Amino acid sequence: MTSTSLDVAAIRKDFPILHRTIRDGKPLVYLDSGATSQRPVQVMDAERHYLETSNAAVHRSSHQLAEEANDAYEGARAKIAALVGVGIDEVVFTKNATESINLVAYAMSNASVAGPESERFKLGPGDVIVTTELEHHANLVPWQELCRRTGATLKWFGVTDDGRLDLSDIDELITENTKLVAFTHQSNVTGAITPVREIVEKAQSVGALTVLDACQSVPHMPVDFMRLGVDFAAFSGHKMLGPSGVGVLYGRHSLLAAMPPFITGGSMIEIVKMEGSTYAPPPARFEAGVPMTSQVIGLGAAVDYLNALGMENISAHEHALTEAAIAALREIPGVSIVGPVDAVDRGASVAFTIEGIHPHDIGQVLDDQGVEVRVGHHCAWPLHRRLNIPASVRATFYLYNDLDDVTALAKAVVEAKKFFGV
Amino acid sequence: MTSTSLDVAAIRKDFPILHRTIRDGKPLVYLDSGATSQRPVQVMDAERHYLETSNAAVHRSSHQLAEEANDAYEGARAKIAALVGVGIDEVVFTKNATESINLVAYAMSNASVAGPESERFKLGPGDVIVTTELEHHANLVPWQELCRRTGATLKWFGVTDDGRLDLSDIDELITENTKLVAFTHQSNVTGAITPVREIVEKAQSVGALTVLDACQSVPHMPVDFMRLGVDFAAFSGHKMLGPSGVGVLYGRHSLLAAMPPFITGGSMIEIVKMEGSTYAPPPARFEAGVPMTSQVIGLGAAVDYLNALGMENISAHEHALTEAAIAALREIPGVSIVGPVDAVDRGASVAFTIEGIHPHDIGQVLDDQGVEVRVGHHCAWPLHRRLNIPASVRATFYLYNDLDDVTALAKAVVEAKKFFGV
Amino acid sequence: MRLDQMYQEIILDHYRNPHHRGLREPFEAEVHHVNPTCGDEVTLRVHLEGAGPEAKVLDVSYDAQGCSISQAATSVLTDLVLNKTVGEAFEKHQAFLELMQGRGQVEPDEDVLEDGIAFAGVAKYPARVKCALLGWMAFKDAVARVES
Amino acid sequence: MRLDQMYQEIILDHYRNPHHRGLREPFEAEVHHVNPTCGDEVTLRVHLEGAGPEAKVLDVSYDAQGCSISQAATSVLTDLVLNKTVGEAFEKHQAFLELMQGRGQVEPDEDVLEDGIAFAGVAKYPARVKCALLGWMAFKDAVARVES
Ligand SMILES: Cc1ncc(COP(=O)(O)O)c(C=O)c1O
Ligand SMILES: Cc1ncc(COP(=O)(O)O)c(C=O)c1O
Repeated sequence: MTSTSLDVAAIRKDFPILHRTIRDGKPLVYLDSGATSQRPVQVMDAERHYLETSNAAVHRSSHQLAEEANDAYEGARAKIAALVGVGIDEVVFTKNATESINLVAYAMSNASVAGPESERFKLGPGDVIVTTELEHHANLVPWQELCRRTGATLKWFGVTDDGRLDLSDIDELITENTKLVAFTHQSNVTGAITPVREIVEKAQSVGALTVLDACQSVPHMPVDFMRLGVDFAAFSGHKMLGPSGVGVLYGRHSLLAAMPPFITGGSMIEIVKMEGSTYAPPPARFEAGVPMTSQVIGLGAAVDYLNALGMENISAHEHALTEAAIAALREIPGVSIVGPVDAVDRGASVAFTIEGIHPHDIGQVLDDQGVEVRVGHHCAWPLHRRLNIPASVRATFYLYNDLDDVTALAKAVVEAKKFFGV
Repeated sequence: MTSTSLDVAAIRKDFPILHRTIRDGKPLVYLDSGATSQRPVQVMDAERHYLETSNAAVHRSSHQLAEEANDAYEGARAKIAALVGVGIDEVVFTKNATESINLVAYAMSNASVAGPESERFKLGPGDVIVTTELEHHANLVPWQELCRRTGATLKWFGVTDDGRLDLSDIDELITENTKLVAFTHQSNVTGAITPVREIVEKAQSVGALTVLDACQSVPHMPVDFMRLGVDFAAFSGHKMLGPSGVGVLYGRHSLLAAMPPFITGGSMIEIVKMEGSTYAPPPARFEAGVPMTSQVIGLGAAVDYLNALGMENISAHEHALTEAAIAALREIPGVSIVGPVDAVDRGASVAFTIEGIHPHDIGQVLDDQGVEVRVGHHCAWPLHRRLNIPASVRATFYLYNDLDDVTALAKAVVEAKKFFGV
Repeated sequence: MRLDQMYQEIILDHYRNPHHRGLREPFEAEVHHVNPTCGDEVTLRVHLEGAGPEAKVLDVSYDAQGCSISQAATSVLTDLVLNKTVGEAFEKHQAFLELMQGRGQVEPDEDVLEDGIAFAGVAKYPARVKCALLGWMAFKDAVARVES
Repeated sequence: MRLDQMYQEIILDHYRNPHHRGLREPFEAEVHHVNPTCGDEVTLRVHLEGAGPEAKVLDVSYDAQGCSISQAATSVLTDLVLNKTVGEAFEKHQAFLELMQGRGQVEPDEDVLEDGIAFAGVAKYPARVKCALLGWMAFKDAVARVES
């Protein structure tokens, strides 16, 4: 069965792992791309080609290999910047989105021991950081820790019963005291897409910085950070067909240029003396040490792959699968969707519970049928607490999934109910 | 010409890049492994095999793919721990050695806002951190910044004229006020190997922590952190045949267990509430976010490769090359070795200058002949300042180099002198 | 179906009708343990008489939330340790731990583990081993706290 | 030998006998620039008369340490901008920048760049482009400081 704007059968040929089987010979139905995506041969080949022909330490050596390595590395940076509509010097490479967010949080605490040039980033008692109750831990815990380090206060937006952000108290939360607002572009559980512009406009009106967790948006839809107007944004390569071990931080150039460094060491310095050091301009300032070179190049190839399919097409395809999955699951008695039940402003994460069966047990029965979903709180524990569920089952769809996968999911859920007699 | 204990001709077959040419068809003579090593097919194949069969998010999902991914990831941790003689739970994965060192530095500043359980790591005015003048920037700048954050004072060991650590004032430097001593196992410029036990014993006698930069030792010789007695040690995968984007921090278990986290987010938590969070035991506490999964697995394969050759054999092989290189270069008038001219307690980094030619220009002529060396200050600017040279040329040898490479180096140096008429 | 090896009837019975559930008085120590990857939680109390390995386990009471495996394992635990000495209880803990970490290669001893042998199939699923151990880890921790 | 394209005689001459070297008075701004990857350094002073694009460059004096390419490029720079207006000097800077970033694809205009055309071969070695630009970036920065 084909579904929509993508030729999934052709796409699946690029992903060797999708042709393996699970447990006793069940075909793999991979519905855990929200945790990590699979990698097409094009991405693996790009890394390997680099390693077999040009591998060298970038930004350090100056022989021919290093020249070629630099070109490959910086060429990938340009592709990634273009994908999200920002300047080349506004893209910083990290190991994952978690590090990207921590980078901003630590730079802000470092600002308090830096000179007046870092004034913009200083925090102290009385200052407020705002986040939300549906964040991934990666966009919550770093801000808790930043508050602990600086004495600032953490506040947060609540969540509606269907798992969307509740912005009704935006005027109380984002005030003159608010220094930073950190929020996700799309929930990794409920799939709810945030009205980014509304929050950004409010934040800008009080001079607060904005940090967007774009982990679940950049891989799945066209995203333009410049148009969204956010100051910082974070995403991970491994969720968008790229290698593990590489993440991205977007930062508005004027901010990166004024921000103190986070991780320090080689390649991020200007002058080093025993008595003290000065730092290079961005993005180098934030890329200490030998970077994840082949991984950045692999991510560049992933961007090529996504662009060839078209982010609009990917998004439309996932939209169709989401609608189908929600419809199929809602037909099964006892199943509750965790999140919006319409597919409006909603991405391809479909979380649910089944009356009378613990999510962990559901996951086990699904796995036994080859259907690989994630169970637990998906690193969004406060959201689960808010919705009064200890855990949930989460199916996430990507460009290599099709309507057959939706059917397999629904069938496996029915099987789980049968197995546990509910 | 074969040299010593390794069958280099056979080894070179495993490294496809070594068979390419440079500039106008010159065979590649890769003498920049001190910056980054090349990767054997075994390592690339291990990563690819994982990606094509078991790729999943480790420590998160619980389906069969994730089970297999976990086993591969944790299996690699066990291999790496065994290589350096430490416990499995004492190995933390980072993106590179630079992050490993920063992890300790930031955990120490975080200790000052944590509870009494972190007392051991607190720093303030009056406390002293000791490092050395021959450190790589990665083991210097993070301590400068830590001092800036906490008000502690940075002091350092000086360097002798032949590029070894000068420990004559050890009793003045390491005193009751000293909280931490950070030093390299082997200089990445002069190749000098540090008498680790002497420093560790002194540090232990005053209760100071020790951090060993093992970037240039672990890839090249047998190293046992437990026997050396250091508290922490850092090294990078990409310098030991492994992938870029993965580094290691060794930490004594009792210390890791008491140390506050650095990067925070998913997978490093115990309980997360909006009001505050608690943290998992090590090593998970220090591995926030989806890790560099395939890279860790690749590093495990690199350890297998090294073990199959034998670290003793690798070390003996490099020793022979170092002796030959120093001898060959010293025969050329105008060449000065930067570092010890004997090969005692000295690794395979051979840095030098040529009277009347700037290192950058030497490097260019060498590159033109296919000889890839590094020029500049090699991220050890204070050392160069101390030795009164603006920069140097550095040839570094590894298990795939042989005496032919030494000959090619010497020949290219003679050529450079001819080209510039000195 | 391989699933049946994991979800043996004994396990499902304990899950549906957990033994000794609830939080009771008196107790000398109460601990709260979680499985951070899935959010399973247990609050567990122990009531001991005496000290050292000869102390007697007079009560283990608990309140828990989690999957069938973690619930059933805690229920089985109470059957195994109640009215035993701490030394005996720890022996059973050790045997259960070995079984669970054995990847399905360890043959359980019914004399020692009683209903616990039903968990042999769970040991083949590494991701679920933590579920089965949640209550046991809490028990061990609680006893250690009484003693310290 | 491709090397000869980079190390043209003009470059080696400027390297061996740099023009206008040394730090002189008077000057309105002094800057210190480094190339952090290799440690090359230049301290550079400018002495201007007037303001804006019509200001005249009366002196550029410098003290530098570095490779033949960075030394020669700074020497050529002084020849090109001395006694020109700031506007003219910036045009030459722009032309030199385009040449250097052209990867060997840009045809230099000898009327504008004079001895600077010798650097066309350097543009094929991206790692050396920074060397050639070190003095030029310092000059631009110094002029900007006078004006601010
Ligand atoms: C001695 C030494 N320490 C630290 C480093 C930093 O390693 P990395 O850049 O992989 O973090 C290096 C290499 O660059 C090194 O040679
Ligand atoms: C919404 C969201 N934010 C942050 C993260 C953290 O990404 P990573 O683990 O790659 O750092 C994830 C995924 O794990 C996510 O889904």
